[in-house]
Amino acid sequence: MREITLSQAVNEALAEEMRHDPTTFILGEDVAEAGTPFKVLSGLVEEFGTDRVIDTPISEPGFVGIAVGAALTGARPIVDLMFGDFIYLVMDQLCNQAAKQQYMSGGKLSVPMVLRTNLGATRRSGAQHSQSLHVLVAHIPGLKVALPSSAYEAKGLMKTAIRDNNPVVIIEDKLMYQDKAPVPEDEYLIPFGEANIKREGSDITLIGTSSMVQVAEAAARILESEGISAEVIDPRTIVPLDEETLLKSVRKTSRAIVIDEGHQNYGITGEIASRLNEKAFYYLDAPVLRMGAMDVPVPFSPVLEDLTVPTPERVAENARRLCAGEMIHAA
Amino acid sequence: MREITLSQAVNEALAEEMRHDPTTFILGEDVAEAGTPFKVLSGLVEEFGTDRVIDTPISEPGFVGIAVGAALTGARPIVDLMFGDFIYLVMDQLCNQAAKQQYMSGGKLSVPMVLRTNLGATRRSGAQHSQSLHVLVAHIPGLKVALPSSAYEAKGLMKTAIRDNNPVVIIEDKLMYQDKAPVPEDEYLIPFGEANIKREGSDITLIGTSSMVQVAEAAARILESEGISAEVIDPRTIVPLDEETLLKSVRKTSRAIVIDEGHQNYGITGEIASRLNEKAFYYLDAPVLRMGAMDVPVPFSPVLEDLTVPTPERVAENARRLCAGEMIHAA
Amino acid sequence: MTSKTKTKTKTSPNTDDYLRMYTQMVRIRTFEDNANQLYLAGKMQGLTHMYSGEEAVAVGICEALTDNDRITSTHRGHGHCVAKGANYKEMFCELLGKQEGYCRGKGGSMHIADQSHGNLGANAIVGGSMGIATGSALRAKLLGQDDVTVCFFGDGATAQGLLYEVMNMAALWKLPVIYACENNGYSEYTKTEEIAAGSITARAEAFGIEAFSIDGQDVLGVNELSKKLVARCRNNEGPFFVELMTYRYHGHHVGDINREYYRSKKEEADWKENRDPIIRFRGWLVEQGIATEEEIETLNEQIKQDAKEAVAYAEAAAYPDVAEVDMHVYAETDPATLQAGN
Amino acid sequence: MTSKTKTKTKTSPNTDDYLRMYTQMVRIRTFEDNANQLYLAGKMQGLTHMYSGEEAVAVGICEALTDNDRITSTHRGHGHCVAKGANYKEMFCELLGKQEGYCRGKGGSMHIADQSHGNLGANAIVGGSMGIATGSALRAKLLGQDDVTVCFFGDGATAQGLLYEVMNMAALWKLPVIYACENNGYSEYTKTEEIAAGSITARAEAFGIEAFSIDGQDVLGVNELSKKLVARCRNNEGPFFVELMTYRYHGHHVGDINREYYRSKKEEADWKENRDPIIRFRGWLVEQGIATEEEIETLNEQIKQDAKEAVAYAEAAAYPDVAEVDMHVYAETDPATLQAGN
Ligand SMILES: Cc1ncc(C[n+]2csc(CCOP(=O)(O)OP(=O)(O)O)c2C)c(N)n1
Ligand SMILES: Cc1ncc(C[n+]2csc(CCOP(=O)(O)OP(=O)(O)O)c2C)c(N)n1
Ligand SMILES: [Mg+2]
Ligand SMILES: [Mg+2]
Repeated sequence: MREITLSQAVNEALAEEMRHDPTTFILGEDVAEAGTPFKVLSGLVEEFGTDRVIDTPISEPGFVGIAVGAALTGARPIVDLMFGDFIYLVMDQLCNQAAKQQYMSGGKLSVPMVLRTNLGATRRSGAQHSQSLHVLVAHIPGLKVALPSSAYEAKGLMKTAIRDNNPVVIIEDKLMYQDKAPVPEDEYLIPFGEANIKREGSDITLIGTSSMVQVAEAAARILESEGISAEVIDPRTIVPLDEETLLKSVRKTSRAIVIDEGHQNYGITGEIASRLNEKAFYYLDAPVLRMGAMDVPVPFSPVLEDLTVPTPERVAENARRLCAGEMIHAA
Repeated sequence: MREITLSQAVNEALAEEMRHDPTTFILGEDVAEAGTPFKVLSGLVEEFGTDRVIDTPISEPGFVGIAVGAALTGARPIVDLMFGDFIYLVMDQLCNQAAKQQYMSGGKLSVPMVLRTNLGATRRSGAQHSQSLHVLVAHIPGLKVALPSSAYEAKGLMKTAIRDNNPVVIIEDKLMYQDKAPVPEDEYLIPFGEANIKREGSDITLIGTSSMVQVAEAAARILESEGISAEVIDPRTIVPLDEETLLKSVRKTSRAIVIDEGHQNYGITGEIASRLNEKAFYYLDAPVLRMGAMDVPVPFSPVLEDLTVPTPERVAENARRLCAGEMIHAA
Repeated sequence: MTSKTKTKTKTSPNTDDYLRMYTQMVRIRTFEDNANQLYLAGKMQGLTHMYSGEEAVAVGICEALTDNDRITSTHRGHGHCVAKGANYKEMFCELLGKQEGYCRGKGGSMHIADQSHGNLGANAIVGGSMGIATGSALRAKLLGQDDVTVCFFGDGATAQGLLYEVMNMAALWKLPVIYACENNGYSEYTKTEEIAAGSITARAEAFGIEAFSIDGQDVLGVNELSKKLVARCRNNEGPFFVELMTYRYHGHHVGDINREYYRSKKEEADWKENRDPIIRFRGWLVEQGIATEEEIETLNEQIKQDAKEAVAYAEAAAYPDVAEVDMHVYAETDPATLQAGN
Repeated sequence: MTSKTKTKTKTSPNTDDYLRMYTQMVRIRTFEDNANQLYLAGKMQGLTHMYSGEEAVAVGICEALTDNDRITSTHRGHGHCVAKGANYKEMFCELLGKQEGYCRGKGGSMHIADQSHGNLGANAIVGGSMGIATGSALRAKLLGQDDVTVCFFGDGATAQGLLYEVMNMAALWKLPVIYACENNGYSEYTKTEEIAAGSITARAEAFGIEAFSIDGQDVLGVNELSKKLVARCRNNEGPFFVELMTYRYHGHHVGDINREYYRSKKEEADWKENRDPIIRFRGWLVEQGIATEEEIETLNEQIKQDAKEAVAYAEAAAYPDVAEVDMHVYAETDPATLQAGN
C-alpha cells in the first residue's frame, strides 16, 4: 500500500469531504494561501477557493462561535485551531454553545462541526504551545473527541468527524505531521468508539492515545526482546470510548498501563484506569498503572522537556516490573 | 459555638483578610453595592470603598487578566466569577497566564490571586448556570483548587487561599449559601492538602467533595440505621490532594465510593479512584466506586434535573451493595 | 420618529402590519405578566428575566423579518421568542419544564429556542450568541441563501470581547447580520455609564460598520429602520449595528424586587407613564383611525384569554419522562452516511 | 517627525540619551542576528520571532520608562527585553535553555521575562498579556504607586476581543497604561488589511481613549510622544493608545524563509533600504555632530563583540539540573503567614 504523511492524510480527508458535501468549509488562521504553519492544508484553497477555505483574524472565540452558528443553520464548518493550547480560549464556545445545543433544544438543534487542533510536547515550543488538553473537552457531554495516532487514523477519523452530526474535536499530534504510514487509496472511514488492537499480546495491555501509541509500540518491541508479550491498544476516540475492547484485553492479560501525553493529574488516564479497575477488578493481578505527562507546565529547556513525557524505555521498565509482580505507583 | 451561613463565612473571611492586607481587593460583576446576586459580599464596599471592591463590566477574560497582572506586580486580587459556568471564558487567563508564570519564569514571578466562584445543579438554572467544572482547573499544574463543604471550610479555606502565593480557585456550592454551620469567632485558617474526616466508620469510606459531603453524611446516617458504619471524608482541596488520609481510611474499610457533583466521565472521581486503586489495591474488597453527576448537560426540567446528581439514597444503596459483596459499576 | 406622520389611514395597505405589531407587543407584555405570576406563585422555578417595557424593540425588528430570517436571543428572551412567531402554549410549557415545551422542557426560560420560526435560542451566557448570529450570516452568504440574521444583546453585553471579534469578521466579509443592542440603561444592578466607556455606536463604526442609535420605544421607527437595513443586508450591504434606547420595567430577574439602591422608583415611573411603547402605539393607532378603543380592548382581552388558556394547559401538561434525561446528548448520525462511497 | 530639526548639538543635554537609543537599537539588531545564526546553525531549537526592523518602537518607548515602569511583551519579544534593560548573557542563556537564563531555561524565547527591569514577560498567546498590563496599571493606581505600564502587541492582536474588554476598563478607571500596537503590516502570513476592518486607532477612540498613529521607524518621534504620554499617565490622564507603523525584516518566525507568496522581495527591500530605523538615526546623529562615523563604527563593533562573547558564554553554560523539572510549579508560601494571628 502507498505510504503518505499524516499531514497528507488530513489534507486528503478534507479535500474528499469538501468535494462530497458543498456545505463544508474550513475556517481558521492562515489556512488559505499559507495552508497553516504546519502546511497541512496546502493546496486546498487552490481547489476550493477563498469562500470555502477562509482566513480569519486572530479571534479564536469569534471564529469558533461563527462555526457554531454556521453549523446550527445548515453548514458543516471545519475549524482549524492552530495550537491545541488555544482550546482554553474557545472553551465557552465549544462547551457552552456547541456541546449543549442538541440537549438544551430537546433534540431540535444540532451542531455538526469539527474542531481540528493538535497536542504534544518535545518540540521546544514552550509552556503555551506544547499542551495536550484533550481531557478538558472529553469531560463535556455533547462533544466527541478523536485522537488519531497515525496517518491512517488521521484520515479515517477526520472523514467520520466531518459527517458526524455533533461537534467533534479532533486532535492531531503535531510531531507526527511528517510521519508516513500506509493509507489505502480507496475511500474509508473509521467509526467512532472502535478501539484498534495495534498489536496482540498476552502478558500485559498497553493502552496508548495519540502520540503515545507509538511509544507503547516501541515499548512492546523492547519487551518482546525480553520475552514479555504486550498487547497494544489505541482507543482512537476517547469519547465515545470503546470500553469493551479494552476490558477484553485486560481480562486476558491481567495487567495494564494507560499511557497518555496529557498531564496525569485529573487527566484521561484516571478515567480509563478507573473503568478498567471497576470492571476487570477480579481479573487484575495489579492495579492499572497510569503514565501521563508530568504535572508541570512544559519547560522550554530541552533537557527538562524530554523528561516530562512518557518514553518507550520508561513504559517498558514499568511493564517489566508489573509483570514481575512488583507493586508500583505512577506518582 | 455560634452558627453562621456559608455566605456570612465567606464575607467574614474576605473582610478579615482585607483588613489584614492592604494589597487585597475584590474585582467582579456587581460585587460592590449589589454585593453579588447571591449577596455574599454585602457590606464590604461600605467598609472598604469602591477602590477595593470594584464593579467590573461583563468582561470575564478581561478582569481575570487584570487580576493576573495586579497579582504579578504586588497586589493580591480576589476575583468574583458570578457563576462557575463562566470558567470556560477565563480558561486562557487562568491556565495559560496565571498558572504557568511561576514555572515559566524559573520561580521569579508569582501570581497570588484567588478566583472564587461556584458550582452545583438542582437550582433550575439551566445548562449554562449549573455546571460543576472543577476538574478543568484541577488538571492544570500551577493552580490550587479548594472546594469548601460548609461555612466552616468556606471561611478557613478562603483565608488560606488569599494568603497563598499561588493562583487558587475556590469553588463554593451555590445551594449552600444560606446553610448554617458552627464557625469559631476566633481567627483560624484551614491548611491546604489536609482532608477532613467528617465521620469515622469502619465498613466503607465515602469520599465526598463540596455539595457531596452532605450527601455522603446523609447516606452514612441511613447506613448507620442499617448497621453499616461509613467513614465520611472531605478532601477540602483537590489540588493539593491529601492522598494519605484517603488511603489510610480505605486501607481500613476496604471499600470506597467517591462522590462528586462534576460529570463523572473524565471528572475528578477517576483520579481519586485511580489513586486509591493503585495504592490500596491489596486492601480493597471491591474496586473503588465512582458516583459523579450524569454525563448530560444539566436539564432545566425539575423532574429531570434532580436525577442528574447523586443523592443520599443512591449513595446508600450503592454502599449497601458494596458491603454485601456485590460487584457493581458506576456506569 | 414617525409617530407624527398622519398619512396612513385605516385603509392603508399597512393596517394589518400595524395591528399585528400592536398585537405582538401586547402578547409579549401579557406573556411576561403571566410568567411573573407563575414565578410569584411558586409555580415556576429558576432564573427568569422579564422583557416588559422593551416590546417595541423585538417587535419592530422581528416584523421586518421573515420566518426564514434568523435571530439569536438573550437571557431576557421571551420577547424575542414571541415576536419571532412562537406560540404561547409551547412557551409556557417550556418555562414550566414540560415535555410539550419548545425544548421538551430541557431548555427552560434561558434556553428557549423556536427552530420553526428561525429563533436560534436564548442564551444564558451574556454575549454568548454573538458568534452564533455571525456564523448564521456567514452560512447564508456561503450557501447563497438570502436570509438575514439579527443578533439581540444588551448594553452590558457590549463589554464582551467576542462582540468586537465577530464585528470585525462580519465587516471584513460583509455579512448579512444586524447587531441589535438593547440599551435598557442597566446590566443587572449597574448603570450603563459605569460599565461602558466612550460610545457604543462608535465602537461599531470603528470597524467600518454603519451604526444607528434610535428610540427603542417607538415601534414604527424601529420597524422602519429595520426594514431598510434588512433590505440592505439582502443586497449585500451588511453588516449593521443598531442601538435601541429602551427600559426594562421589572427587576433584572423576577427575584430582583428591592432595587431602589440602584435605580429610583421615579425613574421607573417616568418610563412607564411617559414612554411606554404600547400606550404610545395604541394612541397612535386610534388617532390614525386604524383601530377604535373598543377594538383594541377586545384585542387585549383576547390575548389575555389566550394566555390564561395556555398557562392552564401548561400547568396541566406532562413532565418529560424520566427516560429523557439522557436522551439528546448527542444528535444521531445516519449510519449510512458513515459508509465509504456515500 | 523630529528628524529634520537641527537644534541639537553634540553638547546638547540629550546627547547621552541619543547615543543610548542608538546603542540599544543596534543591540537589538545584533542580538537578533546572533539568535538567527544560532537557529540556522541548529544550536537553538523551537519557535523564535525576530524583532529586526522594529527597533525604534521598543527603544523609543522603553527609553521613556524607568526600571520601575512595567512592560508586557509578545512572542516577538527580544527587542522589548533588550530595550527594557536586559543583559545579553542571561538572554542568550534563556534562548538556549540554560540554567543561567532569565527564567532558568524554563521559559525560552517566547516566555523570556526580566523581572529586574520590569519586563513582565513575553507571551506566546497573541494578545495574552493585555489583561496583565492593564492589571499592572490597576495595581499601580490602587496602591498609589506612580509607575506606568506599556502593553506591546501586534496589529494581528487587535483581533483579540480581550483588547476591547481591557481598554474599556482602563478607560473607565483611568489607568496608567499605554497600549502600543506595533503595526508591522502582517500577522503571520496575512496582510493587516485582510484581518482588520475599519481603523485601529478609531477602535481605541470609541472607548474614549486618546489614540495616535505614528511612524514607528523614527526613534526620536516615538520617544518624544512616549515621554509625553508617560508623563500624562503619571498625572492620571491615562490610558493611551499608540499605533506604530513598522516592519519586520525576517519571516514571521525564524523558519519562515520562502515568503514571496505573501509579501514581495521588493517591499522588503524598500523598507530595509529606505526606512531602516538604525540607518536613519545614525545618519541623523552624524549630521547633528553627535557622533562621528568612526565612533559609531566602534560602537557597533563593541556590541558585536559583546554579543559574540555572550553567545559563547551561553553555549558553554550548563543546562538546568534534571531535578529542576518539577521545581517552581508552585510558589512557596511562608508557613508562618498561614497561621492565625499573623
Ligand atoms: C458571561 C456572563 N457573565 C455574567 C452573567 C450574569 N448576567 C446575566 S444578565 C447580566 C446583565 C446583562 O446586561 P445586559 O446585557 O445589559 O442585558 P439586560 O439584562 O439589561 O437585558 C449579567 C451580568 C452571564 N449570564 N453571563
Ligand atoms: C491566541 C493565539 N492565536 C494564534 C497564535 C499563532 N500566532 C503567533 S504570532 C501570530 C501573528 C501575530 O501577529 P501580530 O500580532 O501582528 O504580531 P507580529 O507577529 O506581526 O509581531 C499568530 C497568529 C498565537 N500564538 N496565539
Ligand atoms: Mg441592559
Ligand atoms: Mg504584525
